[in-house]
Order: sequence, then C-alpha cells, then structure tokens
Amino acid sequence: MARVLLFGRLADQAGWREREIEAADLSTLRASLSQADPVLGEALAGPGVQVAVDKTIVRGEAALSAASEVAFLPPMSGG
Amino acid sequence: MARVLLFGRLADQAGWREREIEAADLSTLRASLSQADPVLGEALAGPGVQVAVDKTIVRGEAALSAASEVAFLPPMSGG
Amino acid sequence: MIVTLTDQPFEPGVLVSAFCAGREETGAVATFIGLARAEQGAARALELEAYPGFTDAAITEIAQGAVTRFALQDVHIVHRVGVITPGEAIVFVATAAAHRREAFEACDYLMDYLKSRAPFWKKEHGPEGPRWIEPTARDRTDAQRWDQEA
Amino acid sequence: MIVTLTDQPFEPGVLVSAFCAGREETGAVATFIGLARAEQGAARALELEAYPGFTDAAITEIAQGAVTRFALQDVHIVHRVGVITPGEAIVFVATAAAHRREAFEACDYLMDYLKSRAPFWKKEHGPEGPRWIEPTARDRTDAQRWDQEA
Repeated sequence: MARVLLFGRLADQAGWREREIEAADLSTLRASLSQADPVLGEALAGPGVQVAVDKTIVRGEAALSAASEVAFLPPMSGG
Repeated sequence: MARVLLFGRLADQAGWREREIEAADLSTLRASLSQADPVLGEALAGPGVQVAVDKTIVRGEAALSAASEVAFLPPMSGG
Repeated sequence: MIVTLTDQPFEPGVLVSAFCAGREETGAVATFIGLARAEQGAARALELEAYPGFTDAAITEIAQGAVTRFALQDVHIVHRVGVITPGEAIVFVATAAAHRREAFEACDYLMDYLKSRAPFWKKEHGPEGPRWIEPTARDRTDAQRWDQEA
Repeated sequence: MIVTLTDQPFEPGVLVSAFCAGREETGAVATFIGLARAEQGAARALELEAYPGFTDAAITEIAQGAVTRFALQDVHIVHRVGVITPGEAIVFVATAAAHRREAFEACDYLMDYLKSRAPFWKKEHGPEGPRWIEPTARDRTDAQRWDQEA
C-alpha cells in the first residue's frame, strides 16, 4: 500500500488527490493507475511530469514499501 | 543682504552655518567671505564645492538680491 | 532563516518590522512583496497548490544556497498557498546583508526562483473559469540569468 | 509619490503596510531599508545633513524620472537626517509596478542615486571622533551602471 498523491492538473484530471494503492514498485503502480484510468495513466507519463518518492524526485524505477508516499508532479508553475 | 548657508565640512571649518552678508553678486560675496576668513575663502573655491542660488546650482557669476539665498555645497556624500 | 507556507493572509509590514528589529550589523534589508493583481477583472482569484514538506524543503535549500552565494546575514520567505484574492500578498522575501548590492541581488535571485522554479501549481480563476498556469517565457529568462552568472 | 526627509526615527514596516494597502493592479512591491551599522563599535552614530528644499527637490526629480523610466505605479522614499544611531533606519525606498523586474530595478536605481549622488553630507561619529564621509568607489560604480544602460 503506497500513498499516492496527485498535484495540479493531474488531480483535476483524475478527480482525486490522494489514494492508497497496492504496488511493490513504481512501474507496477503506474500500470495499476493506467488500468483503472487510462487517460490518467497517459497524463502521468506525459512530458514534464516528475515523480517523488518520500518527497525526493526519482527518475526511472523505485521499489515501494507499505509506508511509501508517491507524488506525481506536473510541470511546476512557480508561485 | 544675501542669506549665506554653509553645509557639511564647510560649516565646521567656518564655525557658522548661516549668515546675512551684503553683496551684489557672487564674486563680491566670495571676496567678502575671503576677507573675513581667508581659510574659508579658499575652501569655498576648492574642488567639488558647488554654489546654489535660491536652491538652484549656479556655475560662474550670479547677481544677488536682498532676498537671495546662497548655499555653498561641498562634495555630496549621498545618504 | 525562516521559510513558511501559509494558507492565511499575512501583513507584509509586520514581517518587515520584525525582520529589521535589533540589527546592529545589518546595513541593508531588501524586501519583495508579490501581490495578486485583479487585471481589470480578468483574474478573480489565484489558487496556489504546494506539496507540504517538499515545497518548503526545496525553497529552504535554495535560500540556504543564497545565504552562501550572497553572504547574507538572514533570509525570511513567506509564501501563500490556497485561494488568494486580488490585492492580497502572495509572497514575501526579505534579505539582510552588510551592503545593499548583496541584499538586492539575493532578493531578486530568490524571487526569480520562487516565481519560475519553485514547486507550486497555480490556477487562475477568471471570468472564463479556472485555468492552470505554466511559467512565462520571461520567468524562465529571469531565472536563467543566475545560471549564466554562476 | 511621496518623498520625505525626517529627523525622527521611523518604522519601515508601518510604511510597507501603508504602501501595499489597496493595490489591486500592483503585482510587485520592492523595498529597501538602509540601516545604520554599529561596525563592532567603530561607528557610534551617523549624522546626515540635508539642505531642505534642495535635497528633497533633487530626490523628487530623480524619483519622477524613475517612474517614467521603469513604468512605476508608485514610489515612496523616506530619508533620515540628523543623528542616527546603529540599528536605526536611514533610508526607506518602496517601488510599485505591475511586474517584479521593474520594481526591483527602480528600487536599486533609486538606492544607488540616494547613496552616492543625493545631496547629503555625512559625518561619522566613531571612537576617534567625527569624520566627514565621501562616496565610496563602489557607490560611484554602482550609480554609473545606470548611465551606461540608459
């Protein structure tokens, strides 16, 4: 069970901001999210979308534990 | 009678900041000030010292009326 | 150094007074206050989303870098999140240094970062409904000035 | 636009609050506060002399030029005169503009002018007695930046 957070337009697109999802690693999590919502799955893989695991930006694959927090971050606009 | 004002180090040198002095023009005023205090006269003619008549910088000669205000301004330091 | 995200309106003047108080060796305090503009009714409100723990950590890291880079004595950053209405303060940055050039440049540098690269997501609520905002070309150019000079 | 010379201490934060209030079309407020430094006891007090009616007129003229040059919406300048003790504010400049670059540059420009060219005469009271100050080389260089860019 990873805690998944969506930010900005990704949350608007998905219709949710936070959800608990079972996944052993990032690619499994992405597959699971895509299966439930293919449009969201495509948006999460879109240009400029970054992933943070436990508040650290991760590129590529990462193992997830039950306590992991995974955040999908669309391009940042600045404040 | 012109109202003569000294600023900054000129006032410290002269030992006064404001005085009424009879003079028809600037050169007469300078001569009168030099006669009374030759060291001050030299300082007033020193590099970077500007003269304002009625709060406007004047280069060279200027006629003075009874109501004129003549200010001797040493190099400005900024605030 | 203080970095705060807040969903409540704040009064910049109160922050300035606190920041300036008791500084016997600070010659220069530069501050910047970003306000939400009404744009003649085109912008009804601004909504800023942050990722708590991530956004403030990212800003703190940049602010610490600025302290070193510009020999700052102190920095205070406050950033609003949530819904912000026209006239309200969005961001406050204050920098303290011995001399003014460092204070100015650090404040400018921090604002360029905050406006273009800091992890916020911005939604504008206008007459045509809400719209997510991307950084402007000028924001990117402003921020890049510091890369070239580094 | 307000330009004030005062021989009384002032609180910069109060000026900031007043300057920021009710601005629906201002995106950017930059401020600068110059404080008197103790310099580890080397400076006990600063004494600034102005020529009332001449000094404020000269500053007002430069501020009006800055409004045009940087497309400012507003400027507020307060400058202390008389004896100023360490930690007290010497100068306050606030600029308001639609965008931050103009607000920052105008504030920087006005401070360069005020620190190096404005008609003040400055005396430092230190442990070795009073001493009249001339502009530093850096003050002159800073002010000249704007001539080259003009």
